Amino acid sequence: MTDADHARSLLHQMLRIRRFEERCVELYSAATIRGFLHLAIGEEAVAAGVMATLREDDAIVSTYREHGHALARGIGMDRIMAEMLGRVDGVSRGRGGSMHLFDAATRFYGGNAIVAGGIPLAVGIALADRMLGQDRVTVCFFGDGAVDEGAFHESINLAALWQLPVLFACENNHYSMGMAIERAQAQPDLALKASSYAVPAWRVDGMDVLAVEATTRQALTAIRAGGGPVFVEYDTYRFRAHSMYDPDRYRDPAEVEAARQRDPIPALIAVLRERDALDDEQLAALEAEVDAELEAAVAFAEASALEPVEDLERFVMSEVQP
Amino acid sequence: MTDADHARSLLHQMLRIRRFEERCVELYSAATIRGFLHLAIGEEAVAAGVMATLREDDAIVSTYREHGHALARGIGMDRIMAEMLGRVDGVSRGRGGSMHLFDAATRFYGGNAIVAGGIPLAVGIALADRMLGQDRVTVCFFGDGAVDEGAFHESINLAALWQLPVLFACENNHYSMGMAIERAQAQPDLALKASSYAVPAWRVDGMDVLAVEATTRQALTAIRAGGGPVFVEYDTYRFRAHSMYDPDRYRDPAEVEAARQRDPIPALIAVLRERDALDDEQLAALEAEVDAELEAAVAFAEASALEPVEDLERFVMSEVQP
Amino acid sequence: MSTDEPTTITLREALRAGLREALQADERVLLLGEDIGAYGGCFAVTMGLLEEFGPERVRDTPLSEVAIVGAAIGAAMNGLRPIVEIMTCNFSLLALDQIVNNAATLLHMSGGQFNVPVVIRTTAGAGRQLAAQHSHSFEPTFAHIPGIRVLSIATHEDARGVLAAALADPDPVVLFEYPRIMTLEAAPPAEPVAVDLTSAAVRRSGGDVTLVTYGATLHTVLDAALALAEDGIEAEVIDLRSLRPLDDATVLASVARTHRAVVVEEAWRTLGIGAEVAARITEQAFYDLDAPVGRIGCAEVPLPYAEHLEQAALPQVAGIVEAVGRVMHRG
Amino acid sequence: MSTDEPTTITLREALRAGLREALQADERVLLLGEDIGAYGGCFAVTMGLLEEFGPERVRDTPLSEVAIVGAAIGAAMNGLRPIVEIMTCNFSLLALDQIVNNAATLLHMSGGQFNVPVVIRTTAGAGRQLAAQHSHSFEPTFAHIPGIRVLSIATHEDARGVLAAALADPDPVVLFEYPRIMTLEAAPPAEPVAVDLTSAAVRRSGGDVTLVTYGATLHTVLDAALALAEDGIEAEVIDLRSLRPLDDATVLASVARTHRAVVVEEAWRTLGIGAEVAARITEQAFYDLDAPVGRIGCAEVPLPYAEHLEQAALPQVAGIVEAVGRVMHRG
Ligand SMILES: Cc1ncc(C[n+]2csc(CCOP(=O)(O)OP(=O)(O)O)c2C)c(N)n1
Ligand SMILES: Cc1ncc(C[n+]2csc(CCOP(=O)(O)OP(=O)(O)O)c2C)c(N)n1
Ligand SMILES: [Mg+2]
Ligand SMILES: [Mg+2]
Repeated sequence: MTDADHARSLLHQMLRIRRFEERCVELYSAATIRGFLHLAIGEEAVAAGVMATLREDDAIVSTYREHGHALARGIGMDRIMAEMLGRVDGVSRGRGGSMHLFDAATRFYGGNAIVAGGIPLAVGIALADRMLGQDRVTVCFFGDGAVDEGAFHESINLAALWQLPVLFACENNHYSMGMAIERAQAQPDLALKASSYAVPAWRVDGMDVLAVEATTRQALTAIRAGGGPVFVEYDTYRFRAHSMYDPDRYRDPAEVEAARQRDPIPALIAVLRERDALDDEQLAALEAEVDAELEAAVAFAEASALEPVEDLERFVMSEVQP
Repeated sequence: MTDADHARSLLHQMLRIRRFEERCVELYSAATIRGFLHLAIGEEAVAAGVMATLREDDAIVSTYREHGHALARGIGMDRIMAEMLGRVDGVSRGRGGSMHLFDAATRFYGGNAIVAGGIPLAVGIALADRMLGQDRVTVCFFGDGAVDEGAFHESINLAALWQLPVLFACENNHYSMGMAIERAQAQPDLALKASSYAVPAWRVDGMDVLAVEATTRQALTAIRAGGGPVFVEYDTYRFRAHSMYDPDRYRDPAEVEAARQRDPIPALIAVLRERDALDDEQLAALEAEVDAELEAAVAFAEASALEPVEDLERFVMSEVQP
Repeated sequence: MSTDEPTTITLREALRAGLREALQADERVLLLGEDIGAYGGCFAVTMGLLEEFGPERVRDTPLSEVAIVGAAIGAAMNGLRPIVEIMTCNFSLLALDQIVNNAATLLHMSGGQFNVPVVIRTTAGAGRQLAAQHSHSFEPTFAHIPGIRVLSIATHEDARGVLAAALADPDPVVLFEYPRIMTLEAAPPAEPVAVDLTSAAVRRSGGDVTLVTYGATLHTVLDAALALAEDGIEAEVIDLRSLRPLDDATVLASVARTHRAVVVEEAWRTLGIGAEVAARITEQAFYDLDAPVGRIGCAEVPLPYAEHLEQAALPQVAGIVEAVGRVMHRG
Repeated sequence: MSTDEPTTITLREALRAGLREALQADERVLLLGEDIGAYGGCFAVTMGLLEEFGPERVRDTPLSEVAIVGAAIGAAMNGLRPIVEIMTCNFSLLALDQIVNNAATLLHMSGGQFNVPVVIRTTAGAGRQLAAQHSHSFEPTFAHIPGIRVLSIATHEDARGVLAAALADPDPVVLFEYPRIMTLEAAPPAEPVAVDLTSAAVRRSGGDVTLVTYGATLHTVLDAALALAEDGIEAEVIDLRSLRPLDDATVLASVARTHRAVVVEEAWRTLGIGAEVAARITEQAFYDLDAPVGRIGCAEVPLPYAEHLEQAALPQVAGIVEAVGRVMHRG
């Protein structure tokens, strides 16, 4: 694959995520999707860039804002959409919904909806890989708000102490719900916190997918070489409210507008055009491909059955007992 | 009070603590004191030095290793000893024991036996002082091990964010039970952690009571001036095991022996002698005074009654209801 | 305002009115919690209070459940009357150590010296397809702990009045609110009604069977009582309100007349409030009972997202009617 | 070794033997927890295992209950069989979020994809004058949670054998051990006995009354049974062992014969295991019962340091005998 091909594949990923989430908004308005819905519109470069660096056998731990991670990881859009609709063919049989996409096949250890609740899991997953002699890496996504939680601190210390292969992937979109990071952190420079655990800490423009990818690749190389965990802060921004419930009263519209100027999708398109690597036809073809995938995904989801009510109590405990 | 008088009073405090705890060992062997017993022998300079800087209306939050803090704060040795014996005249009516000395009169908010469990309380106590317009400081004692806990991180961030008058007084005795700090912390330089919350962090020789006092005084001046919290690490060492249950198998006897050479009591005696501020007679008088106080305390405790069993359920809820 | 129709307000507004009145009544009251200020409260209960009372008294906090609850406890011990909000009881587990080992314990352990007049507001319950990490009901977990009061708020009157009583109480009070019923409308009482923190309330009178419940489920149970009435069965509906202490007397007085009881709740059935209520009724009114006390709780599963599964897990009118049928026929 | 007298070992040694056998039997087993290694274990259960199995498999951890338990859960999801120790259940509250919102939930929430074969060892119980932050019994709190198994270990046989069964189980298992009985001596079985994780055990047969208990309290109850026997009352003593799920069948089979039951436990009585057991007996054997089920629990106080107060708060032989008297006379 040439560089241009690769960059176009990143664009493709970002478009898949963007269009998927835009459709989710519609489906939410139609009450076809319910519950909480957290969109990563504006943050697609992080998902696309990070996932592009991973091996198939690496592991991912994510949050409730994880559609992009799941899609870029290669989980079928159809089964993700079925999950959004609560259907049995959904990745979690409809039991998880938007916040709890799981996929064992791609080692996607789930969207976790307790802020920082997934971080300790990532440490354990990496510990198992290490003890089982696997050179796999665990990528742990979390937001700037998760750094407020004790769980983050206990976990990064443990990972550093045991020199475990964890990428602490902090998606700093500058807000945890309505809290600007400056109001939540006495010292908003998050890299300093990682440093205080002797963990290398890097920051990268999370709106630049190529930079995200390059930095993450370096981090993974260091981790895979046995250097212990690395913390990467992806500087990003969510263009929409925290969730569909959020009136978004706490941000200056001008600030949001300014961030929109850094939209990762037009930014990558501009780069590609500059390099003569994307013409209108190619872009239209990409959009069409995404559209078709999305239509098929919605159709698949809507055609999928509901899990029989009799199965409600399945999987509280494992079905195969010793 | 002259400097020499003052230094002698610090010696007096340290002797009171040392002799009190030595007697506790005897009483524990005789099964007169029961439960857990954590001694601060070797760490007396921190308690004596810090308390010497406090105003009567400042507040203290402590740990289960708090006999020294309580004695140096000015809580009667007799009522502390009665508590050790589980008597109704004890500072906590015999309900707390060694780990839970409380005294509202001196604003001693207790020994807390959940590691780091008292730290959030200290933040709240300081918040109340601030909001009620009091220029009082809350001193929060905790060990190096408490820095492992998420509660520490959440609390220091909150105190820094709200610029509250808290002295984070870290008694770094280099072990949490059997864990050497280098085995518990990926980055054992604890000051870096405080810095990552934009909290000024100082370190002082915790075996030198005069240094402890001087550094703490500076910290308190900064805090009282409205500068927000300060973190002080007192570098100290416990000469005895973690508790009476601890076989102490994890420390090199040579390391313990080396620390004993830094015993804060002989160290201060040497300084005073060098300055010609302590002769044998004065020292003997001090020891005699402490002995007398201790004998009286034990007698008081032994003469104290047990709380009537009928009162067991008192104070689960307050007695005065609205 | 004086019209013929009394204007209605939502239960959310009643809660907010209670908070506003508390802030107005006592300088020592402050609110703290995640997103209670700039965001307006995760369930919009605190909307507008930051603007009205300012950032000192309505404090947005970082996402630090341990520190927030612990700080509220400390502030309460030192002269303030903090009301701390934990968005949902699912997250309150993070702070349970502070609640059990500090708030509930300090008064006794200090020999009566340090009482903790903190109020902890949180939410419970399902029905909005939020899945397993946002839908559970931990009232039973809290009601097991000596040293705290635990209340559930199911009506406008309680929503409006409970805070004054909770703040006047010298000890920790945990209040459960219920997002599912926040939009219920009712005409407000002209003045906040004084709420007694310790007693259950009879929400409907009836002589045939006693239905005991609490929280949002009250409204399901009242619906069931209507359905039962159509079948000629008059159910007495008791809203426990106080889950610790439990008001045995009100429950037993009813059972003495009806001889039959069913407890309905949204918490998991095993070791739910229903277990305790059933045990107490049986202990104290064994020879009055015409049938063993019925219990309905949530199916013992982590609550799923899909609507049909979630609804199947929760107590419903049909199930309540059926359970009443069982205790009636057995009698 | 073959002498006439079988050599006895302590319950602590039986627990240690179980751990050693688990480490020997399966490479995937590892221990992690605070001070389990260099210190030798806060109750000396793990003494010597670091030396025997090395620091990779016997991992001392920082004081970070959330991270330790969460990491054990993650490791279990990824192929290891971790046994994580939380010194006492008082501190386990700090990790309750991880246990409830992750360990107990992930399998169901992932639609059956991710099971969590983690074993969580902790301790409960009082009687050693450790005061309120070190003496409580949170078995009821855990037994309320769907998605985990909860066991209490009261005998040498269980101490030795339970781990093999717990590790073979694909789901989270929480084991409660009891410091107060660690020094009990008994002759060990020649081989570890296979333990069934789900069933209660009849520890003494008798036809007059059923005494239901678990954990260290079993030994108090057995003493009470001896005292009752002197009065001519033969008590059947059931050790629940599994607190989730509860083995109703064994309890009901006994009550069907005795018509009377008393549940005794060290946890607080309100919403204790006794509430659930009493409710279940009553539901399923209402017409068999000659008296309401008796319940004895800890006095509802944070446990005090002073010995006489602590003992007054805990179940004692005299109180059990008295409670049996009540259910016998009422019958
Ligand atoms: C322990 C916990 N506290 C609070 C919440 C409610 N909550 C959900 S998302 C969120 C904001 C998290 O912010 P951040 O970590 O920055 O992630 P972002 O939403 O910005 O992606 C909060 C407070 C929760 N889910 N879990
Ligand atoms: C949350 C919690 N975890 C574990 C323990 C058991 N424990 C009691 S003291 C202690 C060591 C604490 O070390 P440190 O904070 O350095 O204080 P030190 O004992 O050295 O004074 C431990 C692990 C506890 N009491 N609370
Ligand atoms: Mg964020
Ligand atoms: Mg220490």
